[in-house]
Amino acid sequence: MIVIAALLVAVMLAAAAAALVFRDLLSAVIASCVVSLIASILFLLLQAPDVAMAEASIGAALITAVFVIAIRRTERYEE
Amino acid sequence: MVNPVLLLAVPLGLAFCVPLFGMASRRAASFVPAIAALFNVVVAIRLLPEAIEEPIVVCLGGFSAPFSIVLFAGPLGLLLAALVALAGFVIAIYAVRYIDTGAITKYHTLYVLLLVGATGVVLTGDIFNLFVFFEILCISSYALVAYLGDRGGLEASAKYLIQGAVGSGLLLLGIGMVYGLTGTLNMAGIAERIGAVPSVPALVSLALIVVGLGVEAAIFPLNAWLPDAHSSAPSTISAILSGIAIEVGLYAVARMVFTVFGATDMLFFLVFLGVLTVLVGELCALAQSNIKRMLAYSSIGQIGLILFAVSLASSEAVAGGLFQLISHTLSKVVLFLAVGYMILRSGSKEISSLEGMGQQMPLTSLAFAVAAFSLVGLPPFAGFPSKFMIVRAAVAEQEVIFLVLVAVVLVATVIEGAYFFRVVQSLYFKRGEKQAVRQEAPSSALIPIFVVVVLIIVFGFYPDAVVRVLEPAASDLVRSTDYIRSVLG
Amino acid sequence: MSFLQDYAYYIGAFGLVFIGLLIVLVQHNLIKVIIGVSIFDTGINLFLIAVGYIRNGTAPIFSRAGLEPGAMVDPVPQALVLTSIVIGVAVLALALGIAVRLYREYGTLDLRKIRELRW
Amino acid sequence: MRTLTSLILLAVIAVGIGFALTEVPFGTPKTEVGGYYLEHGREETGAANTVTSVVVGYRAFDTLGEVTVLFVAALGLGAVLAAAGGAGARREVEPASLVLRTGAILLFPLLVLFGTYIFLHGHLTPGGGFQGGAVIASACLLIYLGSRERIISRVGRTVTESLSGLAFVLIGLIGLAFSAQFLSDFLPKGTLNTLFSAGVIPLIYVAVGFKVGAELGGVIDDMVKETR
Repeated sequence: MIVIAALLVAVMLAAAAAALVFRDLLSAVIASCVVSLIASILFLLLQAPDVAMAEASIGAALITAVFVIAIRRTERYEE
Repeated sequence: MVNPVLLLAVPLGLAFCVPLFGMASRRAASFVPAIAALFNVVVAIRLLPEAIEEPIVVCLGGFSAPFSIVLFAGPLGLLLAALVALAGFVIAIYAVRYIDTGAITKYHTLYVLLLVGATGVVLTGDIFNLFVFFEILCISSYALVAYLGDRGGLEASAKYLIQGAVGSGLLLLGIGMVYGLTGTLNMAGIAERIGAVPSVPALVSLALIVVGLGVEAAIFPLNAWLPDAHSSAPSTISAILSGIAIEVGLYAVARMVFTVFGATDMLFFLVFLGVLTVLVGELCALAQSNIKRMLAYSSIGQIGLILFAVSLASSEAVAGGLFQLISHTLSKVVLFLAVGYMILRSGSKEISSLEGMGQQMPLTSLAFAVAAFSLVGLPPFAGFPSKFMIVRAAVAEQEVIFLVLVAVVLVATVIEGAYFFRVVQSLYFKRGEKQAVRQEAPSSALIPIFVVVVLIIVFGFYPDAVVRVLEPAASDLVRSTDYIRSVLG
Repeated sequence: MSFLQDYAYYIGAFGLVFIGLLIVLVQHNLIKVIIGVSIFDTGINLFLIAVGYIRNGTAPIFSRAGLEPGAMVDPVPQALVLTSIVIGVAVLALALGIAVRLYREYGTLDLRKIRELRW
Repeated sequence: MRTLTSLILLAVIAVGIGFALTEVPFGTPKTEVGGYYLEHGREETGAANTVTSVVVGYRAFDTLGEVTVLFVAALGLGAVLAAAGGAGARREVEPASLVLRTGAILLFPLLVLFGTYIFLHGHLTPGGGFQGGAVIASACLLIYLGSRERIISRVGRTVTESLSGLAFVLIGLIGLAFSAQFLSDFLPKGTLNTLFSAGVIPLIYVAVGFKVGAELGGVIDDMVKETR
C-alpha cells in the first residue's frame, strides 16, 4: 500500500513541478488538475472519503473548468 | 440576557436578505447595513457592563466547552465589536448616497458581510472559527477594493488577494500544526496545553500564524498591499479597511501571542517590529502627494504604534494601545469620509488640488482638521490622552532601550504632524488657482462625520469614560489564566 | 521502507506547499500565480488530513456493525479540510474573475507590466 | 535574483517546519477531541457519519461561516464583473454538436438527482451538502457546454441563494429559541443509519446543498457570460 502511495506522491509532485515550468497556461492548469486528482486518491488512502469526494468534484473538476474559461477569456501563452 | 451570538446571527441573516430587498427596491437594500450595524451597537453596548463583571461564554450548538465552538464575549471582544458596529453604522449612513455606481445591492451585501467577519474575529474563542471569519473579512475586502472596476482598484485588489491568500494559507498551516501538537482547536484549550509542547514546534506554529494574520494586520514587511488597496478603493471602503480591518487583524495577532501562546519571549521582537512599522509608515506618508495614499501610509504608522504599545505588555501600556486603536479608528473614519467628498468635488486625489477647500467646503474641512489634530495627538482631542498613556507606560518600564524607542516614536509623531499640517495648511491658507465653486458635502455625509467628530472631542475631554472599560479589556488580553478559567471552568 | 511509511504523505504535502509558494514568488503571469495558490492550498489540505490519520485506521463512518471508534481516523481534520477546500475555491474563483477584468483593462497578465500604482 | 531570494526564504521555512514536524509524528493518535466525537457523536447528534456530525453538528457554526465565504466570493465575482457594465466584445459561438446537446439534456436531470441524493444521505454515507452542491453545479456547467446559451435564471439563483442562507440562520435561531443554544438540535434523533435520523443535520445539509449549488453554478455562469 505504502509503495502505491509513494508512487502517487512522486507523480503528484512531478505534476506540480510541471505546472511550474509549463509556459502554456492550459497545460499548467491540466497539471494542477492532475495534482488535485491524485491528492483526492491520497485522501481516500488516508481514510477520508468525504474529503476525497469534495476534492475530486470541487478541487479537480469545477475549479479547472473555471480556470479554462478564464484562460479562454484572456491568453493561453505566457509572455 | 441577550445572547452574544445575535451579534453575528442577525447581521448575517440580514445580509442574506439584502439581495431579496434589492430585487424589490435598490433603495431599501442600501439601508440594511445601517440597520444591522445599529442593532450591533445597541446589543454590544448593552452587554458590555455584564461582560466587565464576568465574561460571557457561549457554547454554540449546546455541546460542552472544548467540543463545541465557543464565543468568548469578554470586555475586549465586546468593546471591539461595539467599535466595529459604530464605525460600520456611520460609514453605512454615508454610503447610502455616496455609492451610486456599479452593482449597488452587491456592495451593500458585501459590506454587511465584512462587518460580520470583523465581529466574528473579535468574538470567537475557537482558532479555526477565527480562520473562517477572517476569510469572510478578507474576501469581502478583496471584492470591495475592486468594486469601482477601474485599473487601480483591480490591480490593488489582485495584489491584495494574492498576498492575502498566501497569508491565510500559512495561517491554516499553523492551525493544523497546533492541532497536531495540542489536539484541540479551542483557544483556551490550546493555551492550557501549549506549555507542555516543546518550544521549537510551538514557536514555528506561532510564527506561521502571526505571519498569516500579519498580512491583514499590515505589520511591517507584510504590508506591501495596503497603500495600493486603501488608496484605490471607494472612500467608504478605505475608511472601513483603515479603521476596522487592520485593527481586527492586529487584535487577532495580540490574542494569539498573549492569550493563546503566552509567548512572552517573542514580545521584544514585536516591540521592535512595531517601532520599525511606525518609522516606515510615517516616512512614506511624508513623501506622498496623493492624499489617500498619505492616509494609508499613516494607517501603517498608527498600527505600528499600537503594536508597539500592546507588545510592552504592562497593563497600562496595553490599555494605552487599545485607546490609541479606538482614537485611530474614529479619526481615520472621519478623514477618509471627509476626503471622499473633497475628491469627488475637486476631481483629483492630489493634495495640491485641495487648496482653498477651507472656504468652499468649510464643514468637511473642519472635520478633517479635527481628526488630523486628534491623530497627531494634540489636546483636547481623543488622540492626546491615548498617546500620552502609551508614552507614560513606556517610560515606566525604566529601561534605556524603551526610552530610545519612545524617542523614535515621538520623532515619528513629529513627522506625522508635519504632513498633516501641510494638508491642513493647503486646505485653509492657500488660495486655489482655479476659482471653481465647489459645493459643500450633502448632509447625509456631514451628519455621520460630525457624530464621530463629537465623539473624538468627548473622548478627548473625558478620557475616563473609555479608560474605565479599557482596563478590564487589557487584562482580558494579557491574563491568559483567567481566560482559560472562564472558558473551561 | 519505514522512512517512506513515516514521511511519504508529509513529503507530498510539503512538496506541494513549497512548489506552490515557489510559483507564487517567481512567476510573473497572474493566472500562473493563481495556479500556484491552488497547488499551495492542496498541499495544506493534504497535510491536515495526514495529521489526523491513524495507522490501519478506518474511515470515521459507522456504516456497518462491529466498527470500533478507537480504530477510526480523526474526523476533525476532515471536517476542517472540507471547509478549507470550499474556502480555497471561493478565493480562486474571485481571483480568476479579477484576472479576467485586469486582462481587459491592461491587455496583459504580466504582473511586471501591471504596475500603475507604484510611486 | 528574485528566484534566489525566494529559494532562500523557502529553505528557512522548510527548516522550521521540519523541526516542528518531529513533534507531529505521522499515523499516531494525537487528539482527544476527535476521540470524543467518535465515541459520543452517534448518540449526541444521531449521524452515522462522524465527519458529518462534526461538520454540521459540533462545528455547524464553521459551516455557516463557510457558506458565507462562498456567498461572499460569488457576490464579489458578480460585483467585479458587473463593474465592466457589459462592455466586453460579443463573440460568435458555434452551436454544440447534436451528440453533446442531447447528452447534456439527458444527463442534466440525472446529475441533479445524484447531487440531491448525495446531500440527502450526508449523515449516512460519505458526502454531504458541499459535494452534492458541487455535483449540481457541474450539471450547470454541462448545460453551458451543451446549449451554449444562458438558461440559469438570475432571479431564481438570487432567491435560492438568499433563502437557503436564511434557512440555515433560521434553523440556528429556532435552536436558540426552543433549545439550549444557537444551532442546537431541536428535533428527535431517530434511529441510527436511517434516512430520517440525526435531527436537524439533514435539514442543514439540504440548505447547504442548495446554497453551494446555487453559488458555484452562479460562479460558472458569471464567468461564462462575462464576454457574451
